[in-house]
Amino acid sequence: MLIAVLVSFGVAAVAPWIVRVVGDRSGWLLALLPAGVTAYFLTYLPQVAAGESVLERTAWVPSLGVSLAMRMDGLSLVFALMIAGIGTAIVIYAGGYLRGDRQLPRFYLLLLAFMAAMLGVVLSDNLISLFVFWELTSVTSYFLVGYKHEDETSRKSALQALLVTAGGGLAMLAGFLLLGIVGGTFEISALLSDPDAIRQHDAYLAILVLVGLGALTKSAQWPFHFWLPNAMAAPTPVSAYLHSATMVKAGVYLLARMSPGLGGTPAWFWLLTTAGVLTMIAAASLALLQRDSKRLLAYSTLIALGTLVTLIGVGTPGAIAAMVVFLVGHALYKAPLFMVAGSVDHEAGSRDVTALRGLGRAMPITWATALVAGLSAGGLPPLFGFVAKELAIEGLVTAPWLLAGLIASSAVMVLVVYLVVWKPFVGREVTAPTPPHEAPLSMWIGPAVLALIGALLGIAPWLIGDGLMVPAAAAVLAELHPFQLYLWHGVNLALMLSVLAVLLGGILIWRWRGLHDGLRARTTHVRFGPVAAYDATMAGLVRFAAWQTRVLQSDDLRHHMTIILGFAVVLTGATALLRGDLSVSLRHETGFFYEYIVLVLVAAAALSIIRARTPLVAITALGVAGFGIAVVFVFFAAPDLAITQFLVETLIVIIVALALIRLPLGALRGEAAVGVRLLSGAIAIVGGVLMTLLTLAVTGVPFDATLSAFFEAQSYPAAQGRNIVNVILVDFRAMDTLGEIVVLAVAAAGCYALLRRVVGTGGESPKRDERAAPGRGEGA
Amino acid sequence: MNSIILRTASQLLLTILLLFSLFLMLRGHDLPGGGFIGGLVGAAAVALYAIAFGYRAAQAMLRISPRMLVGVGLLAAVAAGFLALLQGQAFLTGQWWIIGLGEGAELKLSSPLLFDIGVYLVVVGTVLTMVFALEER
Amino acid sequence: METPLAVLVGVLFASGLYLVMQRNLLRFVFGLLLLSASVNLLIFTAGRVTRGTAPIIPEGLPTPPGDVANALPQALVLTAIVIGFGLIVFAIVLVLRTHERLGTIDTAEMAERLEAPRPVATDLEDEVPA
Amino acid sequence: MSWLVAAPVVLPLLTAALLFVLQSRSEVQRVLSTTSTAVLVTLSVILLYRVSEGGILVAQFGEWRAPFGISFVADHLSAIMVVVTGVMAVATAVYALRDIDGTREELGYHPLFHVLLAGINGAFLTGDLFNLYVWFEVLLISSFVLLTLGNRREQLEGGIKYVAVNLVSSMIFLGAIGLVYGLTGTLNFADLAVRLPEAPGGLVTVIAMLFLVAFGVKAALFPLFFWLPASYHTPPLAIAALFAGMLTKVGVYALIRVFTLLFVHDVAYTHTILLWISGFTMLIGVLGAAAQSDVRKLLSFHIISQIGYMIMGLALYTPLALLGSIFYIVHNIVAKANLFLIAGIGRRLTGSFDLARMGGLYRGAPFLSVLFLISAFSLAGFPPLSGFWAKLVVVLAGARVEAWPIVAVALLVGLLTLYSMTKVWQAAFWTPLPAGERMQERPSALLYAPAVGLALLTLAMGLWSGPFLALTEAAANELMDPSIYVRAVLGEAAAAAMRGDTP
Repeated sequence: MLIAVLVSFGVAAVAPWIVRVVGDRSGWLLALLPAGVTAYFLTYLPQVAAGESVLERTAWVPSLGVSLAMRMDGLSLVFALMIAGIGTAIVIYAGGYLRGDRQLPRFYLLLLAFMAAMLGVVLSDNLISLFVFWELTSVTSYFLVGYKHEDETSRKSALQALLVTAGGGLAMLAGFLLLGIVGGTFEISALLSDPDAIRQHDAYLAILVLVGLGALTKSAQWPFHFWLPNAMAAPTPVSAYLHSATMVKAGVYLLARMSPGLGGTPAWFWLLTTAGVLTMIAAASLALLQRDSKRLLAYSTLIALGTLVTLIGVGTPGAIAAMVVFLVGHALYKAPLFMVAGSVDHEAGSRDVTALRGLGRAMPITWATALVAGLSAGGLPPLFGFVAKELAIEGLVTAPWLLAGLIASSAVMVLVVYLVVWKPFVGREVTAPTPPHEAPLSMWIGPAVLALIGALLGIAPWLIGDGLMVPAAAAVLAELHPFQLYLWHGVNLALMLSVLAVLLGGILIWRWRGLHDGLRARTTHVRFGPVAAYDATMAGLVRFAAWQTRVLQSDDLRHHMTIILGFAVVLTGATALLRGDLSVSLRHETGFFYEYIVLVLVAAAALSIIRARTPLVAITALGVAGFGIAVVFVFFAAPDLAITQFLVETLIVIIVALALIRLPLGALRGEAAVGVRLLSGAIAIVGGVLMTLLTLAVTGVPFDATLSAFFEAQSYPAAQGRNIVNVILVDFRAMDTLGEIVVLAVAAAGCYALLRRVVGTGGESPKRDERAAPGRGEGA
Repeated sequence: MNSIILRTASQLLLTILLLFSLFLMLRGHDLPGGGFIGGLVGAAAVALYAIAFGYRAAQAMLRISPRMLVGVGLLAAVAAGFLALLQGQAFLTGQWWIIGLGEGAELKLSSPLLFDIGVYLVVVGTVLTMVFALEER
Repeated sequence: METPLAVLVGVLFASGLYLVMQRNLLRFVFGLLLLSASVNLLIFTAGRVTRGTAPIIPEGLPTPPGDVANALPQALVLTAIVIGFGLIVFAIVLVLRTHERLGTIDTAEMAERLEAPRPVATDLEDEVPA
Repeated sequence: MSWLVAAPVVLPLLTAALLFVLQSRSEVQRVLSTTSTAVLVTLSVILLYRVSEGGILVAQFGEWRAPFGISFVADHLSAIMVVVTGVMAVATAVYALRDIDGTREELGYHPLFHVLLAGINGAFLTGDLFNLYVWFEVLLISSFVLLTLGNRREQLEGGIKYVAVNLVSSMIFLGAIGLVYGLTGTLNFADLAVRLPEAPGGLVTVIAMLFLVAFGVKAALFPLFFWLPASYHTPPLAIAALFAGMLTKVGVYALIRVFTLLFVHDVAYTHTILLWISGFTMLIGVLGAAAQSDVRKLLSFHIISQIGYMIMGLALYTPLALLGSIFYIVHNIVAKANLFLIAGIGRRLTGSFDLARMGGLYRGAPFLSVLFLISAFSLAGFPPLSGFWAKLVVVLAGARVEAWPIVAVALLVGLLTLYSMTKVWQAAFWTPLPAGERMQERPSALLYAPAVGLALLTLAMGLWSGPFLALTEAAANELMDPSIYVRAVLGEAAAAAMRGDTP
């Protein structure tokens, strides 16, 4: 199974070259990949029908418990066949739809990569590798939605889809990690084999919510539904494939997959059914506002997704059976409907259902396809959609309020079908922005075949019943519950409710125009709800980011320095109070009078630099302090140090003086406000006191002189030197000295580079940036 | 500073100070001094010359650019470390060649000495580079 | 003698800290010099101080005859002084150069000067468009 | 094998010395400089191989045994960091062949570059606290000069901030070293690891905070990071990329070193502080990025944000967390530096770094787009790229010890990172160029080559993360048991004493 995924990725990677070589007909050639993959997965059918599941293990990152294990059971097979099968139709269709498009090579790369990733999602038996493929579908979706990237709406929609699904994905990852920790493994089959360990764990609710967030965002459940209609900015093949048949069902897949482990609890029931029903209702209401055929279909997809999630939430054998059948039914009619809408857009120039009329004559095959798929979508016999809906109604009879939601949204479904497959096609007079004509073969063959399969399965649902649907439901339920699929159930409650839905749909069709215009007029100024929340979050994020950057990122070095030193002082001081025992015992010191004089002199010099108003005073004070320290070194038997300090101090005074000649007089002016000075002063004083206390505390501890004793003992015998300090510098610790002279060398190079009178041309030739004010200021 | 006295004095001082700086460096292993202190004094000698005659004259007198001195000094110091590698010892291990000069006098050549010479050259080069660069403006 | 030295370390450190938090870059440089002096003195003090003999072995003896000053902190401080010298001279030259190119050494004004279309320049050749 | 441990420092130093001498000969400089980086990376890889085969390697300079002389210690962490430095050296050296102009070469770009490498590697390898200070200063001064090389006004303005903040932090660092020395009488890391536990614990904790501040500034932690976004966007991209990749990581490395080897006596306090800091660092960094419109500044803020993840790994202080931290460092260096290199190419094509003025790169430079995507999505933590594993491990480590708030922050910041990366993508790649602008000349292959190499490395670390994780795991295990380090440097007796074994 992994091989199918990898081969698909491989073909995706070379697809751009294939397209360049083969040209316009490359769609047909590339369709061999999904077709072949479909055939490959069909070979698993006998085993799966026999109730077996096939496990394949491949190591990836064993140290983290991550493998590329793949498992094939009924649920995976249904999804894999849908992904590859519909993929075949889509790849062919896209060849016609995007004929001659400059970006077609990239498009195929992304589309096939998406297919591979999606296969990975439904086959993975490891939570982490599932997540990897999951995120890959989000990324490929991002690029596909943003296909018309030069258009701002496309870019925004792509970003929205990515952020919503990736945000949910991250929550899901947290849930997965938790699940892995609770269950001790990331292998899904192992986790699901012991569901009670998960369900009875304290973290169960957290896991459910986190994993649920991932699934619900991906499957566009309320309140995260809004990204899906906006994703219709993508080219139609993408909408048909990712945003109706496959990717949006990844969330459904995940919930179904996890249902044996996470399902069966009240929390599960309430979370899923609430989300599902709210999605159905919200989508049904919002669909009334639409007249764009793709957006209409998008909202009807939302209704279907809501139905699926609700059914999983209910979780009874009947509901699950309905779920798997509805899943297939929906894929078989929704993908053709999208493609038909795309063909109409392509050949007649519009997706506005009110702007089109009488296309049926010019596009007979397209219309026929639309009708077959549409009747299935409307839940009318003898099509597979009817079978699916009957089952769904039966599955929900135990929960009347869920059933009510389903019936209401089914009615809207009927309206959508009318608007998409009937209204634009009927009539003698042709109304269309461009003269319509039939779509080319590549664009009708795929939808037509899918619609026909839907019709065939409607008449003979048993074809896939025992072989595929029952094992799929068994995978979700974790036990076998055989059921039979019939087109005709006899006159029962389900049928009557079904008729009711169609009647309600008829009323909606009859009153549509008034309802539509009225609702539109009333909702144009709505400023709340999930979309507004998303927009507000994004705007707020940017505003907050700008605000905090402005506050924290002043351009003034002094502010930086104050914050940094303030933090340092507070951190160290607080630690000293909380943890430290800076018990400083004052020791009896035997100092000489002249030593104290020098020390006081140095301190006074340092303090006078603060007070200095002219550079000359400051330099003088600096010199005094420096030479004073040299004298201190003399007092305490450090001749080398004293000489060095003396020489360096002299040089620094000279260099400062040389520099000062070039700085304006009164260069020390520019005092800050009193408050600022007080703050700096406080930080400085606390810092100084801390340093004194630390030095005292440290010197209060008995000194370990092992190192120095070694140097004294070895300096002459082993290193031939009598000046121990020098021996340390050039032998014992010569590496320090080597670094030290490197610092000097670079400092010299730096001064040279700074002072040379050359122009830094930059490696770049003059470009736009330089003509305006360079660099800064563009930031905030 | 065009005084002849200063010029003469600084020429004399230059020689004396340079010699003194070398002396400081060489004796550093046994008495206060060493490459750094010696280098500073040496640099001071040339800097004094530069103040008296201008930095161009000082540069001409040096014949080698101070930046080159820095490079050579660095090379010397690194090379001193490499000497030990030739003997199969760790980098920077001291190597000694003591040449007897008769009558108890001996000449101690060593890698630490070479290292210290490197330090000396880098210090002279560094200080002069800085001073010349500042003077140039 | 560690106690008074520790106090001096603190005074130098505090003065240095105060100065590096100033708008004037020249004051900043002075602050840096004081901080450097402070930590050098700190290392020196941390190695304990003695008034005894310098760490030099007299002629004819293999090791120092008695207690000598701790040589290691002296070597460390020497290295630190030299490194500090290099860094601070570079900083001074950088301040000088910044003054030439931006016309100010006031940290609060530097960013504005950058945005000014024409810098206050002392050497015109710098103003060839980069 | 001691020469091998010293080689990553000595080779660039020797190269730098030669380059100083050969300053006037530009062609020779270029050849020597590039060749040297190639040798450097080779030697580094051999070093890592030796370490992974035979354990920690130690060099005692001057043959003075520890703790009396200076030791260089190559454990897994050090060796990994040295290899990454080598890789970055080659990448930026090749890029620089087209990116660095003649003037900057004449001002000493090549020797400075190698001094910087020596400083970085010295900091990674040294086993001595004071020597660490020395290498820190070596890398700082060379970075100062490289940053301001060319004297453009924004370079000087940014340079002042960078220099000022880093110099002050160096002073704090040096003071802290003095205190540690006064307390223990030693400077050798291994020796300190043995002796510090005997010192008064409270005092040690206070000193540890000084190290936290000093290294925190270099690592650009919150709230010490201001110098970074103020300066990193000013130098040429070859320099900025090396800075962005390596310099802050030296600070992170130092934090990891001291907070696993030296200051582990009061983990409940010290590492909790680190955890808080890591959370704020992640958050503030990424929010800063969201507010930027200059690509280089945006990327600079990201550096800060991602440092947060590395520190989070350290703060959690479990083997898995440290593994994550180290893997994160390696991944981040490669991906982040590459983004800088790619931004440089993008600038050559579009003539700007400003997102509002860039555009059309997806159409005009598809290959560059792929390179960008690999690095950007890796940074955003998208699977299966290297950043995903890095983030996964850190987050998993947090989840294992039930540190939920930081896990939540880490995941949220991941989303915000994605947002700001797509911001660049949407503006520079998807949006068409502003009207009237045309794509500029085709950049040289020498600019593309390093970007391709680093992108491939990012891919490899994602798809074959196993071996990389194994190496970092070995590093993490060493860090969690300081006695391994002590045994390698001081011998079995000291290690046994440290573990409290009675001989």
